[in-house]
Amino acid sequence: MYDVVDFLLNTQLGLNSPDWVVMLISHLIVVGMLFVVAPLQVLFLTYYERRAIARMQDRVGPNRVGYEGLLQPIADGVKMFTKEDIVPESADKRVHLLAPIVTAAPVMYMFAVLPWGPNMIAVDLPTGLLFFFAISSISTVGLLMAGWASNNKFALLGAMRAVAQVVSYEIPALLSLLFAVMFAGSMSLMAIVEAQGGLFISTTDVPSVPDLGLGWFVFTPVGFLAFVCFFIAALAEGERTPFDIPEADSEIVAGYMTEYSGMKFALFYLAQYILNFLLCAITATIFFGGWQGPGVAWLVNQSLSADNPAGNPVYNVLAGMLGTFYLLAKTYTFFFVMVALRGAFPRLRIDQLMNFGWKFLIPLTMINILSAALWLAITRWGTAQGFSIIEFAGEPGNLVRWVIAFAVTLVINVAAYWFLARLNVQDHVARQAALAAGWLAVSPPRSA
Amino acid sequence: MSTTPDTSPSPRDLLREQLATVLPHTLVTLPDDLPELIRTADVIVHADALPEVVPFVIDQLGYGLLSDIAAVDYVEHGLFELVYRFYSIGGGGDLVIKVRVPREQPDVPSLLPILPGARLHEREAYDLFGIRFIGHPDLRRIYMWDEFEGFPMRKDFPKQGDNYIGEGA
Amino acid sequence: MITTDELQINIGPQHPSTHGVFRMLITVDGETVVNLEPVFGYLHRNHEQLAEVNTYLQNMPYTDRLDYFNSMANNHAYALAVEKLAGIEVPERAEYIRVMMVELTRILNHAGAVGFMINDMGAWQTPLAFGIREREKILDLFEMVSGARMMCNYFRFGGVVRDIPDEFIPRLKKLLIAMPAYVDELERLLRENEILLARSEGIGILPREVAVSYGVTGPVLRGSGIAYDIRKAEPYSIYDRFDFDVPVGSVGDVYDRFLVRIEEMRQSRRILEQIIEQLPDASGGHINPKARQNVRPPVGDAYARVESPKGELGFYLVSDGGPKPYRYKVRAPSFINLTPLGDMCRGYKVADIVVILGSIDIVMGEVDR
Amino acid sequence: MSNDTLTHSITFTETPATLTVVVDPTPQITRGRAVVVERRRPKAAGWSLLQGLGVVVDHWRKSFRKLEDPTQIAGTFTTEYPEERLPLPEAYRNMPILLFDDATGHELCTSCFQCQRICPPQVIHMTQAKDPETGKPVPAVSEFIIEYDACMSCGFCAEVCPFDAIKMDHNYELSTADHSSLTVHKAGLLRPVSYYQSIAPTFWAEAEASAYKKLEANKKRRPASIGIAPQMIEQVKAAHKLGDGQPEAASPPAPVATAPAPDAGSAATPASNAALATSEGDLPTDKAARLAAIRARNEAKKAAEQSASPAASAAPTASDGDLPTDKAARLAAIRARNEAKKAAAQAATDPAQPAAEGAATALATPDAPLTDAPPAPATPDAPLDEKAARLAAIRARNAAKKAAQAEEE
Repeated sequence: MYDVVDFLLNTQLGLNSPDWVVMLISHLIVVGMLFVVAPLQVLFLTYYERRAIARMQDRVGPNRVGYEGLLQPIADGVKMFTKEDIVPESADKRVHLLAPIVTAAPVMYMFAVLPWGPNMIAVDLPTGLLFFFAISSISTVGLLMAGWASNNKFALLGAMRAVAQVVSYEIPALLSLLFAVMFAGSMSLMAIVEAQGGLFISTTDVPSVPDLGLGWFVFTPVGFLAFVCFFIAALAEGERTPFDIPEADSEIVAGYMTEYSGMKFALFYLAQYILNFLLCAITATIFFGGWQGPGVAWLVNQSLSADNPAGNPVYNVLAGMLGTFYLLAKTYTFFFVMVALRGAFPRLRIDQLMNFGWKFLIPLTMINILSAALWLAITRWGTAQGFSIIEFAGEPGNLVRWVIAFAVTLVINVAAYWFLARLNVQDHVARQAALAAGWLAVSPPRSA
Repeated sequence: MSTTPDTSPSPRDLLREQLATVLPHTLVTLPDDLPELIRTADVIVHADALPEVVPFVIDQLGYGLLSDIAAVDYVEHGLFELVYRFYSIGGGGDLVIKVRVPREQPDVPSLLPILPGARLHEREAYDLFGIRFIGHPDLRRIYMWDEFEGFPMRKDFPKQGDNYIGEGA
Repeated sequence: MITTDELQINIGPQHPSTHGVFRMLITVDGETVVNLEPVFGYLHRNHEQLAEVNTYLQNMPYTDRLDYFNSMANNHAYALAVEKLAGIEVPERAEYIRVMMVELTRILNHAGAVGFMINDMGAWQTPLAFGIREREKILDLFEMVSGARMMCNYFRFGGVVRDIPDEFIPRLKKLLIAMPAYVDELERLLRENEILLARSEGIGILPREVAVSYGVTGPVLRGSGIAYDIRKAEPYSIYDRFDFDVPVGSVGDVYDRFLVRIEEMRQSRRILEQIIEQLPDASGGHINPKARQNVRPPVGDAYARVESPKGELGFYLVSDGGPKPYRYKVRAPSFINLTPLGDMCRGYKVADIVVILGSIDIVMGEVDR
Repeated sequence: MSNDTLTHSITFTETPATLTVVVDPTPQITRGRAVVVERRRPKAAGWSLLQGLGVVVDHWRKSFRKLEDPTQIAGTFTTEYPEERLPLPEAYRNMPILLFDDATGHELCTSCFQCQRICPPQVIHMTQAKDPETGKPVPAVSEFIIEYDACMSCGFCAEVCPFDAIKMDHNYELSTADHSSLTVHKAGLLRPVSYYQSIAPTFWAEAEASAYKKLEANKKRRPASIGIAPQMIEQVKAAHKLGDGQPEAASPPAPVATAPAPDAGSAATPASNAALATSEGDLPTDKAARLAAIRARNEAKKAAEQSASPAASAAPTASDGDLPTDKAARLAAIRARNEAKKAAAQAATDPAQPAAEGAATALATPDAPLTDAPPAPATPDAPLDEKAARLAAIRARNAAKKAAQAEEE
């Protein structure tokens, strides 16, 4: 964005303003765009979710306000902002006010590292991935503040559950993303997306075929297992069914949001939906190649850039648009899957959630890192790295090595999944039987 | 008099004959000049003999399901009647045991130690009729709020009727 | 030394998943429940006192309001009780129409009960929406016959208000074509669903040995493994002419009750098919002409009971010869099925309490009367 | 969890020798068997979750077209209420309405109080119309009130009405802002018969013949414009002006303008045919009967005064008349009847006898202290004193009711 602004100001208008002014303006524009995009995304997502889940239940969903209900989110927004903001009298006023702010603010930061299109990224941090997850854990503090401040039993229970859940699911989420860092060699999200160009066969260009941008990580067994684990962990982070325990309506009314109404409730709602959107976007970026897709690479080649001064600037814009379109399309499909999950599955209990997280996801993701390392070793190493036995398969990056790596990692991952699932099921059945036996001892002995 | 269709000895006669042999002291013989409303052919048992009769009915006769305890207020004759209705899981008709207690001090031994199923029946009978079940661990009102005085289903419970509505006008 | 004490939480009377105004006072140690005490009476309107002021016929519309989810079953029980008391016969066709309506109510009730229970587990209304859709089709049938969808007031002493219109049977046949598909789809969605298994297996267990002594009846008793169904144990009306099975659980937990209800929907469908085959023509009439509606039964008492979708629904009537019942008592299945709730919930988590209550399937109109 | 056999074994304590176990408590199932439900676990972990997801997405896909036929289990089944409406079956019942004949404007209702007696929540209140000149009650209703807010649309009134005058409407859009509009008076309840015919054709076809036969009988006994639906009165006048010249045979009965002459006639007819019934020969019974009637009328007037005063002080109950005034009215009627019987006994004429019993039983209906007026057209040939006594009683009660209503407004 810097060079675009610089080109406009200095060459077109000839203002030759100093460097820091251009930098400031470009950043302000980007921030402005993001602050417009985020709430719009939330509005659209609430509408999208209500329509999709209605369709799944043979209903129609909101179609009265505006054409086919498109103005419904605005109506909701107005209602939420105009509703009276009740603060319980025995609540801790300041903390009650701060909680939604501490929950919503970090979520906006996460937009900084999201790559929308070819070199369309707010801040290309070399440690983008780490920044993304570090910031998101601050909002958990906000949840606890909300639960504690509203001085309500249900809220307290909800907050405890929320913190336990989000913290314990950060570990599998991050572990499952390590493989991408290993594949792309850097934590910058831009690098990860660029590493997913080319064809899905060996992620390097086959001479005859142009770069179709389909080298997504998800087409490798390592990537696929990581995708499944990450998506489940993301569901837990975003408090979506089957993990929406913190605000489980049927048990503890609305969890930590019980004592909130009006504007503050809207902020919580906003934070939750933005977090869900970002988690879907990150899933798309890391596993499904973000803005990578057929045609983007070709457009980038034609576009004006440092090494191609003769390029036509129109292609820049076209590449950016196509890239953003691909990213949004992928994100909304993931959000559709989230909504379908919400429609189909009941909710897990808090202790089952913990068992599932610690005993199933974390071991699975660790094994996945092992298979990722094997994948790298087989496809890229040779005798130089002391891995001589792979030499018979030819030089790194060719098809044969890819096939061997695919087979090896597939076997490891499937075996791990099957073994851990069986272990967990036995553990669950044993625990249920013990509970039942325990109950029998308690019940009155009288036999009919 | 509930009529039982099948021709085999009806559970009522069976019960009367079994009780006569095993626990004769529990049976109550009714004088035959009772007013028509409270004349019945069902088995009537002394109130305090219940804790003996019920286990006998459940274990020996196999009628394990206590379906219903119905309290009836015969105000003109000054007595409450409790109708204990049992069913057997093997099927067939009901087996009825009636207990009559005077209206002034309606005390009946509770069945709770024997049958946990009687808990809510007894609390309802207490709440609506004021029949005290001795030995019931938490005999509290079940429908009305605790401070409510009086027992709503008794025939002599004052029914406000229309003037209550008209007070305001 | 850190000491933890128990927390007392009120679930209800105004709570999203207590099926009406029902309150549970639970003392909780962390998440596990130490003690649970049900509190009733929020919907008590002294239905029995009201019945003693009305004549026998005037009570019929009030019985719709007992278990307002299946009014036809309440009407049937009350009609049987008065007919037993006053000795009124019912023509053949009326018996078949009555059983047809009660079996349709059973399907409707179980579709709703399963939906509400899964809803309490957290599935956002999807199984409930499927259940409600099937329920709508049945309610249209009731509306065509009795004039109202939920408050049917369709039974009279000696028969039913009016005969079924001609387009009733074809529409019922169409509905029965959709019924197995709906039940199979519900099973495909939920039966082996790991999350549902995790939330319902081994939860809220009522062992077989103790079930009978608690006096529970209906799907709760059959879920615990005792095949006691009044339609088989003491066949009333014309239930001895139909072949159908009695589904029974083995462990007696929430999962068994869920499966029993789904299986019962299939059995009700079987009965309905047999009814359509055996339905006598209209020559016998839909009501006994001699049955005077302002009935004046002889002095005496009578108890008639029916296998309502929730359990044994019985009416105990004492008559003093006058036009109004001397004593009118309702044996409500939801009310008695709540007896073991306290013992069933001890030791489980807060999240399970709601599911256990859902599996017992209560309706407050019947519990509080 | 031992999964022992289905039979439910009960361990018996040792039973005394004489006693055999009466009923074996293991469930016997005939014509069917007890099926143990199968607790299946999924084959592969996670597979059933995907299946469930598949069902939901399948419904999403199919829901883009409407579900018309009950055999389908997928497809949108929402009806957009204000625009689309579900067709209501004929038997649908929401709130009761009164019917009046389109042509003549005559209401079918003859205020026989059957619906008021059967209504479980007692929401129907009505008073009988009276002939303006002679003050005698006429088989038509003057004031008919239904409290729509308390009515539960149970349909008993429509079932029990012998004249098919009250039927159940199909209108369910009844929400209003002001509560008082829910106490609907006669004008608001009346609908033409054609309207009911449109919403319930087969039901009306069955009931039409008897309804019109009874209406014709009642119309003859309704003087002037009594019993014509309020909204129809103008049309009837207009029709009368039009039809003034031609003497049509089926002209509406007694057009208002020329009503006085026939009125007197119709008013007189009950008296004359009553006289006819008691054969001319035994004059003394006639005189004694008339004497008894006058004495009964005075008592009734006295009873009316006392009851009028207590009625004012007694609570202004719902208009179905509170008990004390009613008792006084009945007392007067009984005393009148005894005298009539004594008079009839002396004359020992048989026609009076059956009539007396008829009137007696009608009067003595035990369960309805409230309304002692038997259906008006019954026993037209009751001897004069019988009718007078009853009319006196009714007049007393109406006076009491009017006093009560005056108190209410």
